[in-house]
Amino acid sequence: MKKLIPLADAVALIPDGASLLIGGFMAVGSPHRVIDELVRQRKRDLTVIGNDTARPGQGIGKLVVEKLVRKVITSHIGLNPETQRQMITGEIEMELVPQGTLAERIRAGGVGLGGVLTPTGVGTTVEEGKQTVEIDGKTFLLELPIKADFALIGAKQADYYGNLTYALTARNFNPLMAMAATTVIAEAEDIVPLGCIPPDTVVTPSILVDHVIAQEKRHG
Amino acid sequence: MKKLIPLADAVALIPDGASLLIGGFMAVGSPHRVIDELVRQRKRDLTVIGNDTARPGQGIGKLVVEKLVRKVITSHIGLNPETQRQMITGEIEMELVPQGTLAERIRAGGVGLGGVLTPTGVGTTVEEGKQTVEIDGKTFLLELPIKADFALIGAKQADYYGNLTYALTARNFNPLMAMAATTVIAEAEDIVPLGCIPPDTVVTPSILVDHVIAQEKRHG
Amino acid sequence: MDEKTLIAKRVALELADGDLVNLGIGLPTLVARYIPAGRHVFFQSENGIVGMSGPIAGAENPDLTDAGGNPISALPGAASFDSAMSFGLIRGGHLDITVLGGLQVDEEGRLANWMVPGKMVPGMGGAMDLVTGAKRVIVAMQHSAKGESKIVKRCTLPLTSVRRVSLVVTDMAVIEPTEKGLVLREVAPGVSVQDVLKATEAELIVPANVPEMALAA
Amino acid sequence: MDEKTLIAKRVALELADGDLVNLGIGLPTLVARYIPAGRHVFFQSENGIVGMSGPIAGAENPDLTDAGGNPISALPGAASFDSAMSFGLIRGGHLDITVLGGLQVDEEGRLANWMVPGKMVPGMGGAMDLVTGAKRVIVAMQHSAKGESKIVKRCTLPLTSVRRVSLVVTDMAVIEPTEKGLVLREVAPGVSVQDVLKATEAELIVPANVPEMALAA
Repeated sequence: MKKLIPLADAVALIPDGASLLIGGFMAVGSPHRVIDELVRQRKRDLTVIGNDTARPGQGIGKLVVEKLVRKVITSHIGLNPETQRQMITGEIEMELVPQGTLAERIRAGGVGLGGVLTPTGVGTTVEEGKQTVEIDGKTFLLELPIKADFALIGAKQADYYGNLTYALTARNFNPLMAMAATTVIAEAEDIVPLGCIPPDTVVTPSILVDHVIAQEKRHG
Repeated sequence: MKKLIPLADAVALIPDGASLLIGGFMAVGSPHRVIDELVRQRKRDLTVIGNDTARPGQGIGKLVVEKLVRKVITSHIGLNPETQRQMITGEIEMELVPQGTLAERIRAGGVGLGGVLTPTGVGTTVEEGKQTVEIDGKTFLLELPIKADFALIGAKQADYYGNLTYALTARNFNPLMAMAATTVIAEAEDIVPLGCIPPDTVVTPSILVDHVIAQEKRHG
Repeated sequence: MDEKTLIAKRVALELADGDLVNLGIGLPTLVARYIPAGRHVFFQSENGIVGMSGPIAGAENPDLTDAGGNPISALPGAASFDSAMSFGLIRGGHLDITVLGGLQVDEEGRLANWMVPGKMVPGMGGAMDLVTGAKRVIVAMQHSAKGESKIVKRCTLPLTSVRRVSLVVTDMAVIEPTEKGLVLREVAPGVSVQDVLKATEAELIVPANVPEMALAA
Repeated sequence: MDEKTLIAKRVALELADGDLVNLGIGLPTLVARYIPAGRHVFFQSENGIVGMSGPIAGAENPDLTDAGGNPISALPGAASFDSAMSFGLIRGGHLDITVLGGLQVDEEGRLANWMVPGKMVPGMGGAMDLVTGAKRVIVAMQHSAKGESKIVKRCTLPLTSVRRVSLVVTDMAVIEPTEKGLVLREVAPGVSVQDVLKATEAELIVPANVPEMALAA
């Protein structure tokens, strides 16, 4: 059970300027308590990698509104006008990545591949500045792996070792991100004894997870 | 339930000379009934892609012993002396692939990537004849995707649509192969009603599976 | 019938029994309502599920939404998965049809639908993967916006993909991009071929017979 | 104590609490028996499980085997997964230690262990990925075979990887490949430095103090 860590202590591990892979898709499956604590501890100059920046008061959107974010690597900011505003004013540096490419780049970082060869983006502005590779008469973009200092994971269940499960569409980028960071911090709705999650049901094996956020008292 | 098909009819779909992705690892998780039926129908000149060729009387090893195999793409044949013998005499053409590379090549075929950039095999005989790519000062081999005419899948459970689950180490290459073939035939220990496999527990979504082998009567 | 309903009812006819289909946010979502009886279509939401269905009031689940973050439900036989698998289905050629909105389609059949430089930069989300990977790409959009044709000679907005889309369904017409150019396949009820030509910037190839759109019930 | 047990007991000391470890088939498998008390080590089997343990008679399950196809068991907290994930753990740098058998290790610390041309072509299985990807690579092997040193100047057999392995543990010595060459770190009980040098084809760097191997209980 050594992995259980109080929320504040976990977030204290994250320095200003850190790069963060943050799970979630429009805030569904995001680690909400960790995000709130990032705001409370006012971590600054963050690089945030996530599918989207949700809405202004929601998930990753909270970090944007609080101006804690220096750079975003994401596929979609259409529902967060504040992110768009900060991008246009230059407060936030923005790298827009096709969603499937973002998923594969994070996966490649996590599984030790040198890059991703994808047909997506060929002939569009996404191709600019990138190497292309001809294979079997077809053109593919070489997209580079993504890794980060921390992965902040939102899970449904964790067991005492840190094995994780996810629920429905809250799974999204979480299992990929849990492979691609130096330090992995997971927040789970429930923490259950060893053996409660059968081996076949585990999605993220415990050996990938460094810290599980301890529950606050919530009985009664 | 349109996907349920009698064993003999499913195997009759496979022509001589077909390329087959066959799930399993030392015959654990292989589609045993389908393999037996391939032998019974004497399908010839097969190209078999699988982790290994098991032992002579076992799993893929049965196809080898019956001399139905023209070419094998695999990572390990050390426990099947008959495969080694046929390789040495030239009866079987052999492509040996590192196991992790084999998994990624099949996955790349299934998910539409142009290739795999792996550090595995650099500077060894595996590199021969392959393109290398320098990324960030490191060298990677460009390994090509693998697809096949058929994937023959061994599953634990299938539901009426063809959603699949696997058990423990019998999962291995099966879910990867189910993405990488023109036609996917799955054999399951049990077939259960829709809804018996919760969405989070499904490993291979039904839309990847073309045919599920019908059960034989086995009550009483 | 309003224009969006018309478009949705026409697109619905393209969806065959057993198809795996991804509907973009907005207009394309309407298509699900008009699937002809007896056809079972599997709907994917790219945030990680196959087998999604419309929301059920009172049964909303914070862990179950569409790609826009709105509540959905799921049918028996649904499967959920991570984003790499979701786009593996899309990029790997397992998705039969994607229905997407559009800003422009040009004479080469290329779609622009993800940004207006200097104005709107939502990001491409899953659109580039969908247009690149789906077996068939159907664009569902208004024929014109603010009096200007969205079917243009050459896209002035950044492309979503260089891949030629399969079909364009608007409130005025059904147009099929081909190697030879844009072919006018059908016209909407009450719309003439002349009306379509007048409202279209791009050159259209007009076959001898251009029937009226069939529509789902 | 036989030679294999000796090697296994020495290697066992390298495994730290919380480590993820992959043991090759054969000699390396013995290591699991000698993990010092109080250390919890997670064992991976590359066919798709973390948390494997030895077989339990009467509880064998045809769906639960090691990479050699032999029955194993699993501990509470085990996780199973597909081959892409399994090798993602290995190649991605998540595996702390791999313990592998060897045919040759040379002065550059390179391992050959997957084939003998013209004689034995088992295939590399997972060995190339393991040696390329693990944080630490420990080779556990006999010092000599048929009177010939397996610690050689330059591998004559095909390499498993160009990566320098971390440690070589034999029945005679513990040798650490470094940038400067092979350093003799420890000798087995009853074996002298001279004995090791005589039995070794490769040049060894011999520090002033070469202690006797410590061994797990």
